[in-house]
Amino acid sequence: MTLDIHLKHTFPTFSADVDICLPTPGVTALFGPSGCGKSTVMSAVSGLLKADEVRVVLDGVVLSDLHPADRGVGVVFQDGRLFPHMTVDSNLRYGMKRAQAGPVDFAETVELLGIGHLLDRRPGKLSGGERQRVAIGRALLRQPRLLLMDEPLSALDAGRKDEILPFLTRLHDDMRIPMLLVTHSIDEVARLADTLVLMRNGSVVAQGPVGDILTRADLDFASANQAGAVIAARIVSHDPTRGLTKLDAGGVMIWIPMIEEPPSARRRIRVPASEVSLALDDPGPTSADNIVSGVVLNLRETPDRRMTLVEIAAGQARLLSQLTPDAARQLRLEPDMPVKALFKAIGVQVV
Amino acid sequence: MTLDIHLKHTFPTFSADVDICLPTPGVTALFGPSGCGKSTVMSAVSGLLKADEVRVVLDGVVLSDLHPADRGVGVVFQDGRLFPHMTVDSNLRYGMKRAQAGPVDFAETVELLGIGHLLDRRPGKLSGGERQRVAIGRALLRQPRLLLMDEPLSALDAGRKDEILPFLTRLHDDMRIPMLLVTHSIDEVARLADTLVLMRNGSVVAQGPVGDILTRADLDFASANQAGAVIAARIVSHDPTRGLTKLDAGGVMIWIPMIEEPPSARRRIRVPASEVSLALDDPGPTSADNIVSGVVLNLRETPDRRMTLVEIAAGQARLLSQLTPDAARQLRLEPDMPVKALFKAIGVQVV
Amino acid sequence: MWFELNNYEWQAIRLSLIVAANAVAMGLPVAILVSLLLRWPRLPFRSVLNIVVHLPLVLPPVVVGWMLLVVFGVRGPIGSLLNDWFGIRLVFTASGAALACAVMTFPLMVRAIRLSLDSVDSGLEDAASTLGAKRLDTFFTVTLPLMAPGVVSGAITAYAASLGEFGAVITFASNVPGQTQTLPLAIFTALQTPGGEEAAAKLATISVILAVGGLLLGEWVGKRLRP
Amino acid sequence: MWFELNNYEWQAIRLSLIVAANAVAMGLPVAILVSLLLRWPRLPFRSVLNIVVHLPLVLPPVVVGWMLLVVFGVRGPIGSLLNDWFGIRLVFTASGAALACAVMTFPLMVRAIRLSLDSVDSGLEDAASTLGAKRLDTFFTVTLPLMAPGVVSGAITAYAASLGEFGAVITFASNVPGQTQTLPLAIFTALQTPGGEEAAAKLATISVILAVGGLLLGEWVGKRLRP
Amino acid sequence: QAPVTSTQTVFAAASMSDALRKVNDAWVAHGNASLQFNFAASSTLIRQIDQSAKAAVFISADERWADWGIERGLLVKSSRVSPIGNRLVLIAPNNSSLTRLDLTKTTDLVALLGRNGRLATGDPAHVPVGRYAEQALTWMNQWTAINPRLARADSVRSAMLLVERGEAPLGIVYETDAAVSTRVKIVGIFPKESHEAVTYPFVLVKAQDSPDARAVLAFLIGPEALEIYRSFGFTTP
Ligand SMILES: Nc1ncnc2c1ncn2[C@@H]1O[C@H](COP(=O)(O)OP(=O)(O)OP(=O)(O)O)[C@@H](O)[C@H]1O
Ligand SMILES: Nc1ncnc2c1ncn2[C@@H]1O[C@H](COP(=O)(O)OP(=O)(O)OP(=O)(O)O)[C@@H](O)[C@H]1O
Ligand code: MOO
Ligand SMILES: [Mg+2]
Ligand SMILES: [Mg+2]
Repeated sequence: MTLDIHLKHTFPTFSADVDICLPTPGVTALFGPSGCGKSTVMSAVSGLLKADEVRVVLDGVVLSDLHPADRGVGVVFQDGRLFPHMTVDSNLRYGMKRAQAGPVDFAETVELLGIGHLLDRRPGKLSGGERQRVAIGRALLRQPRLLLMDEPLSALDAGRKDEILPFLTRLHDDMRIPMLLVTHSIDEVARLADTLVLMRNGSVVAQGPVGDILTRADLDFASANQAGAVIAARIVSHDPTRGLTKLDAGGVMIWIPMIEEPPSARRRIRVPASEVSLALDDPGPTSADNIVSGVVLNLRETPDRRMTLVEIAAGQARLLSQLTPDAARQLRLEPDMPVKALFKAIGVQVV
Repeated sequence: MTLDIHLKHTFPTFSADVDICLPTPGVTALFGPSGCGKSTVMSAVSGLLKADEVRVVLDGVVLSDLHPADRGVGVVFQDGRLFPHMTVDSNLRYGMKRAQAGPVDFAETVELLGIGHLLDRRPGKLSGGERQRVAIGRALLRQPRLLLMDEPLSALDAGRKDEILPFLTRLHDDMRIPMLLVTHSIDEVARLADTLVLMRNGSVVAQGPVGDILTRADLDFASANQAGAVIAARIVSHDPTRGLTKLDAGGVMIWIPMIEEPPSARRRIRVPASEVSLALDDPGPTSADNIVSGVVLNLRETPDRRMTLVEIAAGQARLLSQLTPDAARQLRLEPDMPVKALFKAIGVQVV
Repeated sequence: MWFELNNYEWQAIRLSLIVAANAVAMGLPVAILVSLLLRWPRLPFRSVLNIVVHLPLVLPPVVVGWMLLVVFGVRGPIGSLLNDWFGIRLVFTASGAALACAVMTFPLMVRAIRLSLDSVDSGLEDAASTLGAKRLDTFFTVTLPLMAPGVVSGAITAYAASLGEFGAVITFASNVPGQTQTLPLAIFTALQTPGGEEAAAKLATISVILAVGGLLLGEWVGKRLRP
Repeated sequence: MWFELNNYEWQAIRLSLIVAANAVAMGLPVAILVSLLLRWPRLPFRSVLNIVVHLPLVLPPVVVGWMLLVVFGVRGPIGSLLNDWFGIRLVFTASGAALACAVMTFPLMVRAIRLSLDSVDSGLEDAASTLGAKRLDTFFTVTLPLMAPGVVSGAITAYAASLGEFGAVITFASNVPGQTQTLPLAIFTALQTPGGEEAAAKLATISVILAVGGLLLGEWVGKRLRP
Repeated sequence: QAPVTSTQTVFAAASMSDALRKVNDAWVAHGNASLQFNFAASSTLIRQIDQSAKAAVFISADERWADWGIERGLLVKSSRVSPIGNRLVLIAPNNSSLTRLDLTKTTDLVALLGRNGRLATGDPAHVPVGRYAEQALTWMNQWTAINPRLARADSVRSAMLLVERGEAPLGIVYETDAAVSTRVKIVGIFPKESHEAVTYPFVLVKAQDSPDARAVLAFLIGPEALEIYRSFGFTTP
């Protein structure tokens, strides 16, 4: 099943021409510099932008033929748009009342977003982050069949983000609600998104699975210290004394800090390229909990020649390591050379 | 010289009681969860909040006795507040026209913020990030003697941030404009701030130099993967063939990707604790450009027991490394033990 | 006593209140509807509608009364229909006085409402539609509450102006004590009589008191409505 | 020809335009000032001012004309001062007609302006002050432009209503052809004359045309002002 | 007599405006400076004179306001004349089935009104035509019966409009007004004795008394002017 977006629209000094085909259910991140047209795409999907040419198809339903109210799309707007004349409670319930009963629970959402104490207040008396959380809640409680979120977490602190992200992941995993997410944080992309759409200047530069796009050195991610490998893994066992969990990532055993999941549960992990050091021999006692033997697949130097990105095959998994071109030379790295990839358990992100 | 802020204010369901003393000129980051009172502090300093009790003294001048218009404070509001009836150009020039000539140059600021093509447009026709950049420009061009910025970069992509941050640093270094910055990004804190004020629930939990606060394991930073060492360094030499620059960081030589600064220029660097691996012996050929010998100063396990933060003395410098408690046990780390700290050149941030 | 009122004067007070309230009740829904129509830029004959709305403001009240008589009189196009189908006659009745006041104050209501309507952020209406609200639903839950200050202000202005409306009422509904003699008509009658100044002053004072009541109510409602 | 106008009628048109323009020019600055005063919640005698502002709306126009005559007449408290000190006489002059129109339309202006003023985001005024703008500066560069829709709407309403203002003008300024006989007064005079309906209709049409010109101008300005 | 070169102002009942403009043309033709008029309701005019408006001559549609002005010492009592008059008539819409009838004490107007019909005339409380109508109806002993059935208009023209539009089956107006309307017919003329004579008093204003003002008044009531009034349908003795 897919979400297809075809959009052509021209503003006086900007034109968007976008064709996107996304797998559903899944989380897609729209990523790109300010002013590249991300919000424009969102408006077109929600039906609020009367675009010159637009066709949006979700799992066979031609959304663009429907009135915005009938699309069943929950939107978190970049500029909030809470109803100023209603309490937080009424804001939250506005969409809920108009939707069929659905999987998103009022009490749970309020609890999770930490807005229970705000229910009686008007949006005018909220802090920036509080407003943003209410906006997220309003869109979720609308029981959407598609969720559009324009930088939903930008005003939130890391702690709050860490609480909300798993909730969004669960919406995706358990309730199979597809999401389109605009974000500037590669961390959010890695933790939430399956698919990444990279935009620039009104068009799509690249789209595909997050893992593929993030490891592409021709895109900006590498230089922005954002490259990394995303790997599907299965929990093998827990070691409570060491406080670690062992994962099987395509035949490679990887240790991560202990997580509360039953063995053989499947999780995705992300190993940032910056976390991975390479060594030729076994390095002796070190703080790297993971020492993975692999083979150099290829080396790519970034255009600015400040960094070399090395792709390593280890079992079925691919790892990425970023190092200075000098270090690559010192190690005389070349394709097919066996190497050890060293990284710490706490450097691995479970997404 | 200092910026002193004393504030007591009560909203129906929230009260702030804050005493902050900050060195000037310098950049101070206000950090804390959503709704903890950061914007409230900003409003009080700018004079817009008629607080119950407020006293703000900047370098001996009692700002709180002055009308907001006379305080010479440039403000980037969390909610933008661009004048909707003026073009971007008029918005930018609004404060400039009313201020004495100052060091911030119009053309340069516009260029740097990438808003040259927007000058004739009204704010209503800008994207979210474009609006935010105009708001930053407006506050800077006001030639402030104190700059207050409430999440100024939250809607910007990494590339744009990377351009703006050094400009802000320069304002601070060259023009000695003190800044108070609200941000949720520890990266921005590390790159920009000298002083960190950590707030929670209307009060200040901790305040002090960024290096000190970020390395304190009792605060949330460590667990949020945000700990790191900030070290003052001097450029020793460049090695163009290797593409590296050698720094003297308190007697320890550290390699970083080459930067364009004359030798003996002083820069601050940040070595994130996540970047630093520890080994007991020399690890043999590895991608770590920096192998620094030091002595374990202390080990602190975070309250959630997921991470151990190790402080290492190397020359006059302090490095931080984060590892799993298990790795610490395996290495039998204990105070005064000699260790090797390994980290890549590209893992070092020049701030 | 200065403030003793005779029967006709009591009736005038009662009638004025009824007429003003009915004028607002009649005019307001239509004014809201017309404001919404005028907001729609591609409305056919938009400028014609706009002009018609403003006529009562521009023309001397007597002319408006005259035109009402032509349209709503028993021989008029609308008046004859009302008379034939429902047996409703407006001329010489309190309903007619209310109609005259509604028409005279209509432009004031529309202006106030449009002013508020223009300041409603259409982004919020958009947000409502993504939350599943259709056009009417959005109107009643978002647009109307947000434009409420204009609606209230328009209603209060219309109420106050109805309390002072003279020319159109006397021309259309004539001056029948107890039926169409509202306060301004009574005041005018008193003024036209040699030595009637004192009675006029008394009635004018009452008129002001009634209006102040309305104004205070309006301010109070307006304050409660502000987000 | 139907549209031939005699000398008096041309004069009435010219005079109506001058009177309406002067009424707006006189009333508008004061209306803006009063609106700002009324916005300030701790103003002493705020409600008294509010009531005074609304009086012309509530009272029958003739009463307002009568009160003007008493206050601004050569024997009145203000009129005698103006007469003694500056030799200005308002009664029976075009300036007097303009004053009457200004007073009658004053509440309409204030209401429109306050409505817009209430929707001005005070956060923007705050922003201006952090950018170094003092109170007056902020007012002229931020508040006034943002409340401009209300000011324009108020001005246009006042202009249109001035074109139709009858009772107060004829009472205070009298009905002197060429001097104070504005269009509504000419219409009235025509209507009072046996067989004058046609002349009245002609003048009413002209009145509407003049008003439409103002309305269009107002819409145009309003559209240009909207951000 | 030497021409009057000063500007003289005449305050006159609005219903006189057309006739007086004609008279002014004649006045100017004699080499005099054009008169200035102020046309309004008699009550408004006399109140303005009370507030020291500069009127030379006051022409009222109603003797009462002339009395009031004289009582207050605003007008020159000795100068008062009532050179023209009007007749009070009963009118009905053109399509009315009523035919011309003689109005006598026995004419049953209530019956003519039908079940719900109203009789339109000026408000007897302040409009002169209404007061004459009240007198006439009282003379006919029908005042108490008709009073609640009156449609009280603010001027004779508004009253006539109500009849023209068929809102009222009957109306009492002046002959001059009925004559110009094509949509009403005169059904009857009230006998002279049924009401005070409908007269228009012309009076000098005391504050502006001067030879020029007197010359104006003399012309306004002179034979040339009377001819003009007659041409507009006013009666002269
Ligand atoms: N006008 C107001 N009335 C009542 N409470 C308010 C008002 N403004 C803010 N608050 C409350 O005061 C607290 C602090 O608000 P403040 O805006 O300073 O938070 P903040 O630290 O800036 O948060 P954020 O990161 O979400 O912007 C919040 O709990 C908020 O709900
Ligand atoms: N109403 C409008 N009129 C004219 N240009 C517009 C309008 N709205 C947006 N634009 C322009 O279209 C482009 C895309 O805007 P859009 O809001 O989609 O950007 P974005 O990718 O969401 O950026 P950001 O990350 O800054 O929010 C921008 O260059 C913007 O200036
Ligand atoms: O003064 Mo009139 O002509 O009886 O209405
Ligand atoms: Mg956007
Ligand atoms: Mg805030």
